[in-house]
Amino acid sequence: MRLRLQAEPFALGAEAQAFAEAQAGAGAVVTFTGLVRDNAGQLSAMEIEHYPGMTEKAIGAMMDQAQARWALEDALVIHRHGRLLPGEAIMMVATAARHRAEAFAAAEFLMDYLKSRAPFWKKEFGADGAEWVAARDADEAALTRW
Amino acid sequence: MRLRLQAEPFALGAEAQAFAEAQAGAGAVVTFTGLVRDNAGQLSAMEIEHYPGMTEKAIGAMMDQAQARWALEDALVIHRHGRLLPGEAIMMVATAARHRAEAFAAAEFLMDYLKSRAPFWKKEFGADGAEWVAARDADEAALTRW
Amino acid sequence: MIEVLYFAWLRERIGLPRERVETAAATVADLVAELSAREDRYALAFADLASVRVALDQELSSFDAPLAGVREVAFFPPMTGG
Amino acid sequence: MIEVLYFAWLRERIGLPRERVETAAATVADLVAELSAREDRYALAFADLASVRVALDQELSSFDAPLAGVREVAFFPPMTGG
Repeated sequence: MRLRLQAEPFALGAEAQAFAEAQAGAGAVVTFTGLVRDNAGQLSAMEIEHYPGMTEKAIGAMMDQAQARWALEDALVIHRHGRLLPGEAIMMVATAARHRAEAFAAAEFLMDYLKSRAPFWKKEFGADGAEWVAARDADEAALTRW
Repeated sequence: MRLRLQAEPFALGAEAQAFAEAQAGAGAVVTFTGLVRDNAGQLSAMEIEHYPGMTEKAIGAMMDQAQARWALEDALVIHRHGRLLPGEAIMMVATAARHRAEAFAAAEFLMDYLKSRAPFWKKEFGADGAEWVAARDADEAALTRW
Repeated sequence: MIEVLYFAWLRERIGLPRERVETAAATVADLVAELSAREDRYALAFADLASVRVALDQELSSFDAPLAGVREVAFFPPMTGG
Repeated sequence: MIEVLYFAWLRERIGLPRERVETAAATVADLVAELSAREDRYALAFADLASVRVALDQELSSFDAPLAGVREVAFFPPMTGG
């Protein structure tokens, strides 16, 4: 169970490989990676603001909950802040469990909570200026299933 | 949309990295990797038999269905056959979509169908001899949700 | 003449990965009955049909399916991929 | 004395990332009313409370929550991480 908040880019491949190699009892590893979409070339950069202190507390609590609920072997969350370029990875979640249903459910749960309950805010920079990304109703609604 | 059946080991990290880098419009990449569990040191090897010809047809049909149903940007399935050692990756699925719900659903759909409808059979070799892995009722039941 | 394939423990019990079978069987079930009548190893392999799956020309099918026009029949246990 | 933090467009509209506020406000809503009465930029930032979230000592909370004992109040828009 590890959480990393960082301004630096990360390589999802290297992270996923190291995560899987650290598993002994797990038969199933799920990763989710969020990428900066280039929106057909309209986006020049994204900036992510966060709330240091609360971010760690909120994500740590989500991870503890996921671990207990799905008997995870392991979980990893990496989330960037600061300036990102199109195509770069914004964040990733990895989960490991004995069977696939648990690994998938825990990864989706962590994503749903990260989207709407971890204190991050995205701003997109494009040809028409900068704009804060609006929360999607679908993201808030996704929480009701857990 | 690519399918690879191979006897050789593969590195999930390198595959996941290449898959994500090939995406332009996708904001969400999900990977699932199945690992050979060592069952507390009881397992010495696994052998996977498959049905050449039917395997490609069956998985190709599943991928077409997933692509259409969730408007996937891309999908990849890699599945090994032959002899595997504990800790090695058996197979992986990667999906890319604009949003996470589609990428997750398509990956879970592909996994559920691969488990019970793609012609692979696993045999486990351990201290007590060799045994064919029995199909789990939970895997068959998982298909009813799609 | 039909090509018959066996996989996993069906292959092991019957002792063959595939064979060509001269048959006039109308359905898969008829073919299974014919094979089972041949030798004990077939009867043993097909003793519990609830644990046997069949594919006709590489498509999953059922035991009551007709064999007319079919070139390849495969018998195997429930699949355990993924 | 309470530490008040602002994030994203609330930070931009108010023009500050944080400030120390001397207040006797009983609840978050009282504090919002006090700040809004100060200057237009606060009133503008808090004009639509449906798009504002609040955390008390780094835990999500609500506008009717009491401020007694609270050291840090943060105001921000709905979160958009992940």
